[in-house]
Amino acid sequence: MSATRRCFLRMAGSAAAAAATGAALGCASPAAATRRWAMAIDVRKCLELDGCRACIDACHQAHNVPAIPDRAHEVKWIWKEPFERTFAIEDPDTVTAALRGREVLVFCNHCDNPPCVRVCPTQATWKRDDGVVAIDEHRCIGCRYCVAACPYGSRSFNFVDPRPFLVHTTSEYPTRTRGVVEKCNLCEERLAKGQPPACVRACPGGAMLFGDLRDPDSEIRKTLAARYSIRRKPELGTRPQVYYVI
Amino acid sequence: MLEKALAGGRRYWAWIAGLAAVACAGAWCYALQLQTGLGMTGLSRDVTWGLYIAQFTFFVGVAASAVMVVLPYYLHDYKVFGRVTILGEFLAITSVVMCGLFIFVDMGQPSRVLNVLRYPTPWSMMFWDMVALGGYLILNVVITRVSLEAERNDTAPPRWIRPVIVLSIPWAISIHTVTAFLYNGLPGRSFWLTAILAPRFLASAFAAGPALLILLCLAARRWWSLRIADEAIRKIALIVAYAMAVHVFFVLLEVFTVFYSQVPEHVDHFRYLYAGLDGHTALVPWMWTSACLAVVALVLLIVPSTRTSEPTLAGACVAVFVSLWIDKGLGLVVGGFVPSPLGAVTDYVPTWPEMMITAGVWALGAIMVTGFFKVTAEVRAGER
Amino acid sequence: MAQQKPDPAQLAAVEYIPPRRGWRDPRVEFRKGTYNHAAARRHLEYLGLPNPRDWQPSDADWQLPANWKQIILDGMKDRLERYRSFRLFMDICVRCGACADKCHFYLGSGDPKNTPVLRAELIRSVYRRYFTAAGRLFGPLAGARDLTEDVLKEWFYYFHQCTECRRCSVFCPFGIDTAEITMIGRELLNLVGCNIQWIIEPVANCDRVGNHLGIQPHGFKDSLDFAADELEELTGIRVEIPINRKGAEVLFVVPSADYFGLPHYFTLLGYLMMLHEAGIDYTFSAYASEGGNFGLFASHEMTKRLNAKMYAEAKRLGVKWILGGECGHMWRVVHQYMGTMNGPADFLEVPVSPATGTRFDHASSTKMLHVCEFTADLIAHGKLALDPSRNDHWNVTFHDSCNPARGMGLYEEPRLILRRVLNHFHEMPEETIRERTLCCGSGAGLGTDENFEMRMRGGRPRAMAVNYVRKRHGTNCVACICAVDKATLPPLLEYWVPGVEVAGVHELLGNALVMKGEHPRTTDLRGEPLEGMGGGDA
Amino acid sequence: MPTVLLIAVPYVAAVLFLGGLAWRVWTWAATPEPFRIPTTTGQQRSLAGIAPSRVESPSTTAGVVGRMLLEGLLFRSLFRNVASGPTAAGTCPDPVFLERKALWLGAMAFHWSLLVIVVRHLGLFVEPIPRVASFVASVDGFFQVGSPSWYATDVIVIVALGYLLFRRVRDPLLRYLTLPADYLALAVLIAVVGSGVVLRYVARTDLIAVRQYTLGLAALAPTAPASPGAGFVLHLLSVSVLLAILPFTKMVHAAGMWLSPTRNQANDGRRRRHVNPWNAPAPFHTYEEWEDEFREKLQAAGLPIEREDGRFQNPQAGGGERGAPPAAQAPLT
Amino acid sequence: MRNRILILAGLALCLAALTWPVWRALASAPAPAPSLARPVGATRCVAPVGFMRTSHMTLLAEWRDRVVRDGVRTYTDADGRVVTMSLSGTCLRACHADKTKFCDRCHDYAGVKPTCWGCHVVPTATGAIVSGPAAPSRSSRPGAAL
Repeated sequence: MSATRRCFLRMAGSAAAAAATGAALGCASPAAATRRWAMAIDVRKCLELDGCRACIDACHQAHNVPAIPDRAHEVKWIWKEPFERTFAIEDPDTVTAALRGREVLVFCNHCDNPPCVRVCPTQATWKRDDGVVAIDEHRCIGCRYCVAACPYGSRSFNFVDPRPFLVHTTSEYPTRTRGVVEKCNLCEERLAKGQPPACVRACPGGAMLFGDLRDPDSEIRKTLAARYSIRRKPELGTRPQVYYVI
Repeated sequence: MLEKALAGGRRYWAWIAGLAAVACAGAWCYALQLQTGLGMTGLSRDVTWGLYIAQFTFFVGVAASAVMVVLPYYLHDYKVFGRVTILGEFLAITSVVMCGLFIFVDMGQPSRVLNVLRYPTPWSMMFWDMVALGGYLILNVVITRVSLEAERNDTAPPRWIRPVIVLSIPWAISIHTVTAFLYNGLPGRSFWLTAILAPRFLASAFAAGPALLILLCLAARRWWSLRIADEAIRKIALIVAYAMAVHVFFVLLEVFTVFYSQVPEHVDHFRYLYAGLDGHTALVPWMWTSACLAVVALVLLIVPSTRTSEPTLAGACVAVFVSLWIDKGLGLVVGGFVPSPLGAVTDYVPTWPEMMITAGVWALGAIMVTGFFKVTAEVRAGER
Repeated sequence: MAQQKPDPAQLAAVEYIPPRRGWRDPRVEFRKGTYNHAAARRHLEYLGLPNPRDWQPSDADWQLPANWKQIILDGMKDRLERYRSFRLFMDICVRCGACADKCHFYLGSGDPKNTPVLRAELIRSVYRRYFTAAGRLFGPLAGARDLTEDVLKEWFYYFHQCTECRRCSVFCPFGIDTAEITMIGRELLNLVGCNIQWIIEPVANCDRVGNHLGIQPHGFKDSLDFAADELEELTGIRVEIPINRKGAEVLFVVPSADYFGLPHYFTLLGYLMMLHEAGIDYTFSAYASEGGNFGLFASHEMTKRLNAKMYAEAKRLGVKWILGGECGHMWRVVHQYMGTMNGPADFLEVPVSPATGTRFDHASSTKMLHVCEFTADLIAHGKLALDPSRNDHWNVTFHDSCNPARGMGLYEEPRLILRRVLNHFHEMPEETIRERTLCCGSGAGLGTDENFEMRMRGGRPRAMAVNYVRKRHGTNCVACICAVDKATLPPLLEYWVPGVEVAGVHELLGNALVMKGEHPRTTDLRGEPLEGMGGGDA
Repeated sequence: MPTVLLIAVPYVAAVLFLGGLAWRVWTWAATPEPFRIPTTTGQQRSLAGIAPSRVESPSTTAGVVGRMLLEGLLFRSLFRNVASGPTAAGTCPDPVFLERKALWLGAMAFHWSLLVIVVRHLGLFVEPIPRVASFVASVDGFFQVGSPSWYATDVIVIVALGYLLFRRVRDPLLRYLTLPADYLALAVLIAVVGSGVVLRYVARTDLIAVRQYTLGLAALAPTAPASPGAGFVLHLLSVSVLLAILPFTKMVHAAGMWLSPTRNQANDGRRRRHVNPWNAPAPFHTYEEWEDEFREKLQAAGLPIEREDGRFQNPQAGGGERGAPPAAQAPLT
Repeated sequence: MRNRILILAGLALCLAALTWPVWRALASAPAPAPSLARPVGATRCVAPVGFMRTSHMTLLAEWRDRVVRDGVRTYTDADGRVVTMSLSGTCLRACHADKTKFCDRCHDYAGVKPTCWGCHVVPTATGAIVSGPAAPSRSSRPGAAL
């Protein structure tokens, strides 16, 4: 259903309240839906910045992601995982030395065919027209089915109230309440303002490429066309939209 | 009829009061969980479902198993089960209610659960599970009410109830199948990603549920002189024997597939459960207990003399129940989460409040089943 | 009064469809078989009751006093001020209808005015019209009705189709007891001389002679002597039956039907055997020779008047306590009215069983004990030798009589006795026993022949329950502890469930009781040979 | 005019409600209970070996309290309800009794919801908001649906009232015995609940102004809200009507049920003497009168008598004078 | 009569309970009505004050769904003004600088506990509690940085 139409329907639903006082609710045109956002990570560039956490910090600060010390209750949107685990490499010794034992960035793949969206019983998570796999934290019932469904471990559940664990709190973005699931939203709030994701902007080495796959002239398309890239667990058919340029 | 459950002797009320106390303790712990969140449980980022969902899964099986007494009676006119079908259905009602409660206590935002109804999502298996379980509950409430009333008045039940009962048979199969689909439709969880999951669920359900039913019947016979023919119990025992054998067979099929193919993603889960992985062995003793009990139960159930003698049968039923409870109520759910998609091995140990909440739901179920069986016993005692 | 009996199948075909015209229309048709004859002039005159005259309910003109309306309204006002039950029950009914299908008369007749709620509404509508602001202001909208002669006739008709059994009161969320309303309704009717013969005649008899049947002292003695002879023949033991003996420990009062009616009489034999066997020092009284109290069906005043004799006689004879026989409404009076009306019985002592030493504290104020309580205590203490096989020809069920059930709570005592004296005992469906017991349909003075159709209708639910156990267990005997039951259940059962007899609990006890020194029994108390009798559980 | 309406009406209603209730209860209390007439629904306390039913047939005050609490809080008697189904024609078919818990459930749902709603509204009249009111509101509003979110009791009370109306209209017998006043009670309740629901979820009003007004009402210094809106006026009026008529209609059962003698009396009629304040003397046929009349017959039968010779009293005053002796042929009862 | 005393005591207790709010109110000072802090900069709300008083929650729920689910972020009010649909950003920071003096006063008075603040962050008077990374320039297009 297009956003315009949904907006109209909802208008009709609230007509009684609105009509009572004559307040008319304005309805702006929706964001263009002709894009397909994707991300490409230049692994080598990233690895050059050994120990760099700029993207992680930028993201977690921008989105009020708590720093929970208890590993069991951790909430993270973007973080680093050993290369071999990320790509399920059986024998680390056969990996090129540049990658062996190193960590790569992982976060939500914003899959084209996201299992998490398929399983959600309330449509609290869904794939937007521009490819962003979004979560409506207001609707999430905390069943954690999506967490079980995600083959990448990208989703976090708020086992505890996250607020005491916030280092910095920004009022630009809400925190979450306990009992809901969250993950990377591809900075959709920034995209709406025409800004790139916070991590991309924060990366000092330009290792993260963000762009529209439908735009043949976009840098990401050119890069992916020019260089070899891999994706996580492509065999599962989820069609991740985060590409690792080797 | 219901008021029959409200009149009883001192021992009856002591038993109910004891259960109520456990239920209250559970409710108290739940109030605590409501305030502090699921962080109070042993669940973690890697093992996001634990005891609650495992109990849910197990009791869906118990609920579905009513079909094992309903089907022979209504489709094959197997008269001996005439007096136990209603008990099976009561057990099913209780189990479904317990399932609902287990789901409820597992919610991160329980106050929003009605969103499932407000935004029905046909592509989510959880939505269908709700439909299946809700429908099964309604079916069984209607069936037991009408049947027991007819029994009490010694009249023939109305004719429209028969198609309803027949409908409840495939419905029972469906609830556990859909529950299996909850798990085996997930691409990243190789432990569950196997088509045999649904049959395996059904086999274990048809062993564990009737085993529980036998135990309850034996108890009701002793305490309330509820008349249940030996033959009926022997036939249910036979069902348990076959179902248990099939279950073990299915597990072995899995073991072969996994270990012969040696696909690491598949092997790791089994290794974690039965041998431990990366030094994590929390579930190993449990799983071997389950396996041993399964073997013991199978032997006791296959040998005719031990199957027909009451004490050994009771023992076998306890063994079946405990074995499958461990297998499904612990191993299946936790085993699917460990190792995680990123290869992390995280042990899951339920916390005390979590176990208390679980015990509370069990206690509520026990109260329900006690009440239902008492009502049935009293209605039948009225016949004299 | 042998009338053409209606066909059972016809009576059983009840339509439960309310009539077209609303219930506020008071017209009733006094159809033969559904109402009772008016009380004879001479009885009213003897009792000093108002407006004695010769009339019948079917008359168009009831010869009411000129100021009848004022009398009724004054009477209502007086009773509203004296009975909280009456006033409260007038005020708080919500017409939820839970009582409707609990009334055996509604079940048997399908007449909506036989539902407890509408039966009360008959009088409640008049209450609203004359005693509440809403009724005065809004009339019919508030459910009010003018008091007219038709309304009075309607009262007469429907308040004599209520056996005051209190079954509705069990199910009413507020405990509204139609018996209370019926009692007041009948009292009001009495004020203008509208009484029925079947109630007033026994009342007059009882007042003057000492018992409902009007059996004079010598007849009473003959009857008891005859019983002693019967027992001697039956058991070889001569029992003493003292009458009016001063200084006895216990005064024994039974309903008068017990020494003249059948099958009541066998119950009397049972009592006598039990009292002899337990060695009780007791006496009958020819003056207080009635346990029952038809005054209860006329008015509270009459209840008290008849009941007073028991204490007066107990005092005169100098007994320590009183033992009462198997009777229904007698026990309503003894348990719930006697102490209040004619107590305190401080000249008596708390009953103590001489045989077992049990002190019956639950009767510590009234000092009167139910014979089933007494016998149950004997049996519980093993004081009676019993041979239940002598009752093997009986396959028995127990009918809880309304008054001991719902006005006393006497459930287990008779059952304790029955279980020990019978081998074949089966309960009727649970919705029809104990506090939910169904009335025989003839209580509260309605057991007349002219009322036959209504009796059969009212008793049908009970008969159906008997039929249930008869079909399933081969029940051939209904045991009960009520004189009205013993009189009216036999015709009821013969009508609906032929082949089922009625017996008192103490008759069955008498059969099973092994008396010291008795010669072998060849027959039961009824004279039926014991050997070769069939029956029993198959 | 609206000011008068908003200020006078609730006070008049409150006075009618409280005064009416007090007057009704006083009338009942002033009327004596002449006899102890509990309806016994369980075994009496008699022999040591027979377990008494302590609540259903209470012999102690504690038992009575238990019985009344069961009645008042859980509608014990209504819980017994069964439908008698001897409708099949034929000489004597089986008795059939069908479980009917719907009325009980409907009544429980309605009354308890109403209580919860009343407690919730307490916050409007008391400053600071009582903890019980906010606690009840938080439990009632646990499930979040809509904005503002629906209270569970709002839904339950509507369904329950709908059911109570539906059964009255559907069942022919019930329809037959229902009075216009019964529909009035339901209509007023539906108006109260309906207007309340509309006020909260559809045509909302300024809650702050309302609370100022209600707190003013409680403080006996009310000021009418400036623009209360039709929804609020309707709600206020319907509540006022409900309060005003409650003591004068069947709804007074709320108070009356606690006084019901068949329920609140102990079944100890033979254990303790119940005193009837107006216990009027009833002249009865005394032994002396009786012996005077039957002396010869007593002597002939050899029964002991008090006076072998002569009479107790002047024949003129004797009971036998009252009328002709009734015939001695009578029914066997 | 004991019975009568009991009933009248019960009646008195009931009447006392029913009129408790009156006693309570008479015994304590009247509660002042909440006075709201007027917005500093803005002069008009996005909807009439009457509507906002009674129905701001529906407007906010509307905004929420539009932003979160439809990706629509701006709102045009009846006067044609376009505002960003944001509780923290628009309602609070732009207009009603102090939540405690605006939202809380009425909500506390009426005993309404909205769930908004479980997630949405209340800006302090200076803006944010602690500001995050410096806001990027508005001119950059997504991907332009790459």
